[in-house]
Amino acid sequence: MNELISKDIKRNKTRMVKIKVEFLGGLDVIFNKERVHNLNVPKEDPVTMADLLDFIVETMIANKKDVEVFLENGTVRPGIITLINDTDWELEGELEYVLEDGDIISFTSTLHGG
Amino acid sequence: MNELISKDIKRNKTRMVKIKVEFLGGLDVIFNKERVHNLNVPKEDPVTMADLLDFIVETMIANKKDVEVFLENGTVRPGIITLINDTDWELEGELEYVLEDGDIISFTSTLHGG
Amino acid sequence: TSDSPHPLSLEEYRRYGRQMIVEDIGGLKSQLKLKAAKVLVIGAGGLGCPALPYLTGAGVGTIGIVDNDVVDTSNLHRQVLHDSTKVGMLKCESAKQVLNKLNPHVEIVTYPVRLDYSNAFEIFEKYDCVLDCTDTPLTRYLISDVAVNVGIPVVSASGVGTEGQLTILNFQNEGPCYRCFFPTPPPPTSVSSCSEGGVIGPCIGLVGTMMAIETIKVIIGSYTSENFKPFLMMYSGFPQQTLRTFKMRGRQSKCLTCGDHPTINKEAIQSGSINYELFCGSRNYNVC
Amino acid sequence: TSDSPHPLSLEEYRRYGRQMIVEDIGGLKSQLKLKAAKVLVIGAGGLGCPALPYLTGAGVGTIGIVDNDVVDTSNLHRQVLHDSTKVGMLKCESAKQVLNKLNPHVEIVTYPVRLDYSNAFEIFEKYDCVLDCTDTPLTRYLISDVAVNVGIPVVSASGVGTEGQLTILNFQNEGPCYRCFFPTPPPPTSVSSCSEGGVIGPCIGLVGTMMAIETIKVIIGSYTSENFKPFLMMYSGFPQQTLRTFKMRGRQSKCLTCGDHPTINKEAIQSGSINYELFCGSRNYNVC
Ligand SMILES: [Zn+2]
Ligand SMILES: [Zn+2]
Repeated sequence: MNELISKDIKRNKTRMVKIKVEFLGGLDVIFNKERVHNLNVPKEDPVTMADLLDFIVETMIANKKDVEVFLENGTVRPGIITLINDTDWELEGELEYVLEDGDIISFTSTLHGG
Repeated sequence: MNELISKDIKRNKTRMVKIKVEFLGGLDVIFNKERVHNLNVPKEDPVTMADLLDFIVETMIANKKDVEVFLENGTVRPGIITLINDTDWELEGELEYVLEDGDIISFTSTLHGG
Repeated sequence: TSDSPHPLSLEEYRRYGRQMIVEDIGGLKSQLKLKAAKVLVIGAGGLGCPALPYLTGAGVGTIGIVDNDVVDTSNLHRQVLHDSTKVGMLKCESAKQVLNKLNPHVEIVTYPVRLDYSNAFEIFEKYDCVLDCTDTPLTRYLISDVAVNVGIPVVSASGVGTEGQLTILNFQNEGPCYRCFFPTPPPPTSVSSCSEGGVIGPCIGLVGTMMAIETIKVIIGSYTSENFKPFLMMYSGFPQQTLRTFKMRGRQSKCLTCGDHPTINKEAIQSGSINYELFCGSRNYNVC
Repeated sequence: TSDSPHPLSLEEYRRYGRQMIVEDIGGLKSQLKLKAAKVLVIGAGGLGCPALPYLTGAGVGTIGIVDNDVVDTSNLHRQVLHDSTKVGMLKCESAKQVLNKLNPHVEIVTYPVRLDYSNAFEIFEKYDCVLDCTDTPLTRYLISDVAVNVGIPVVSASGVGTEGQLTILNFQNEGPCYRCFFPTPPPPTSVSSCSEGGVIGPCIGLVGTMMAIETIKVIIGSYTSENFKPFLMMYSGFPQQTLRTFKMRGRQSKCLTCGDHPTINKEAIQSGSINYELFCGSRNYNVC
């Protein structure tokens, strides 16, 4: 588990949305091999999935070359399944979905072996 | 799913504790083959697991001959595993555990086939 | 034969009795559905090796096996239907030998070919249900596309390392297909981590066993148009064994294969105009 | 042999390579632990049939099989390691024939006996880990009692219908035993529903496959004294496949076998003074 709290958030006691993010199916390789991360995402306006993707890229991917493993054309790259509380994000509004405290967001690579 | 609301509870608007009870491993045979029951248990004092066992016997087991499949010597009969929120009730105080709203209580027969 | 007074032989009653009495199976009626079923298993590898004997044991009437690969020593830790004496033999023939002995009531048909756009329809059209036990995105798109066009469901699974995934595609020609989930294939480079990942035998084996269970449900009608909801199951073997079920999108109206205006139809596939090799970018996919 | 420069033959490297590169396995060190391990599988039925080939394929050095039963047609829908040509043959011998061909590097030892208080110690003392793949409470108590006294862990599972359970007992002589969970046996009548319940082949097969995975974890040290927490896993195959993990009680100080003042010790068991038949009330338990 990995607690990420942006410093100025702590200082200003700004509101945050507390969520859990999981990287499954091997995606954890670009996140220090940590599969589960508890996040406090800065909240000024409603925080959307689009904001979360920005936050992940800016604060959690150490090697910028790895960003293309996660994103393509401004959204989650093909072959990664995105789930909001165990439900396909396509059913929840995709990039426009507004995060709530306690949400579990999962990203999983599609597996191909057999 | 099976909603059980005692009539006088509804009338008096008495407090209730709302829980989910599951009968697994074949135990559902004595509960109309319903595995999952949403219960509203009348709450005057703290409601304990002991109270829940009484409530189940009084209101949910249609055939009184079946009580011995579920209870023995005033507690859950040997061979049935009792779980409070997916945890062995031995770790939670057994009969003295005080139920809270949202608790999931599971009873499962031990299986023996192989 | 289901109208005859003794639709099963005494030997068959003995053989299937212990499964027919399970309430979720549903007795003779379901056993006869299994007997009448024709199931195509594509790939006799890590997933196919457990799926095949359980389907054969359960009494599926006809089982086709598509695999042009031969048994190799490096397969045997996970492909336990084969054995060391079969190294070099076609996997589909090796499997057939074992399955014929397990249950002589089941007809096993082998296809020692590499599935491609030119042979897929001819094979699929003989079957009611297909199991995708293959290991490349290219084949997964092809199998799904052909199954949609033939009008049969796909029990599709995959696994790498200690993890696995399973879904049912094109259920009753209403459920989503592989392209509904993945309209765009992953970039070839993204699959590379898998090629070095290896696989633990019983982990991929567990997922193949799950496929047999889902296939039985499809055949006997446990899933219906009313109760079927698109899903993806995700199994993980380490550190603790877990199984999660994700609720997935339904059929996509824009889907090129199963949507409102499909362009990936039988003619387009068979003419070779759907270039799966080009579409998926590379043959480096063949990773597990 | 682990000190020698080439502790595995080239053939073994080829055979186990795809599993050794999985990060959760841990490479050569773990492969050598598997090779050195002696695992006893009690019961070559619905659970043993998938557990055995995956342990054999993974390269467990020595595998003992205890089973005095013979193959019957009614077993074959779920006991898919056997086949129709083996009907009437001892299950342990039938299994050995298949496993020897699967992986000649593994020594398979058969015990065509009914496990009881008089023979259990002699057999158990040769092994590091035991899999309880049996089908009666009586045997489950005996296996757990003997394993505690010999000081080895038990990977214990069971299944009926479409459901199954799995746990690890006496882990590192610190974890709970079967009697910690069940100090009192169930009344014989309560098991009756199971005897009519039957079983679906791949459902019990999935649980047996899970046993192989847990056994590999125990052998290679994935579980440690620090991270092991007593658990019971519960699998259900219908209507949806689900797997839940329950957190269980630890070792009970009052346990007659593993507690502070144990009375069920080697001498008591071997003298026959622990009457398992009487204790469990009836032989009607032999249900699946
Ligand atoms: Zn589609
Ligand atoms: Zn104990």
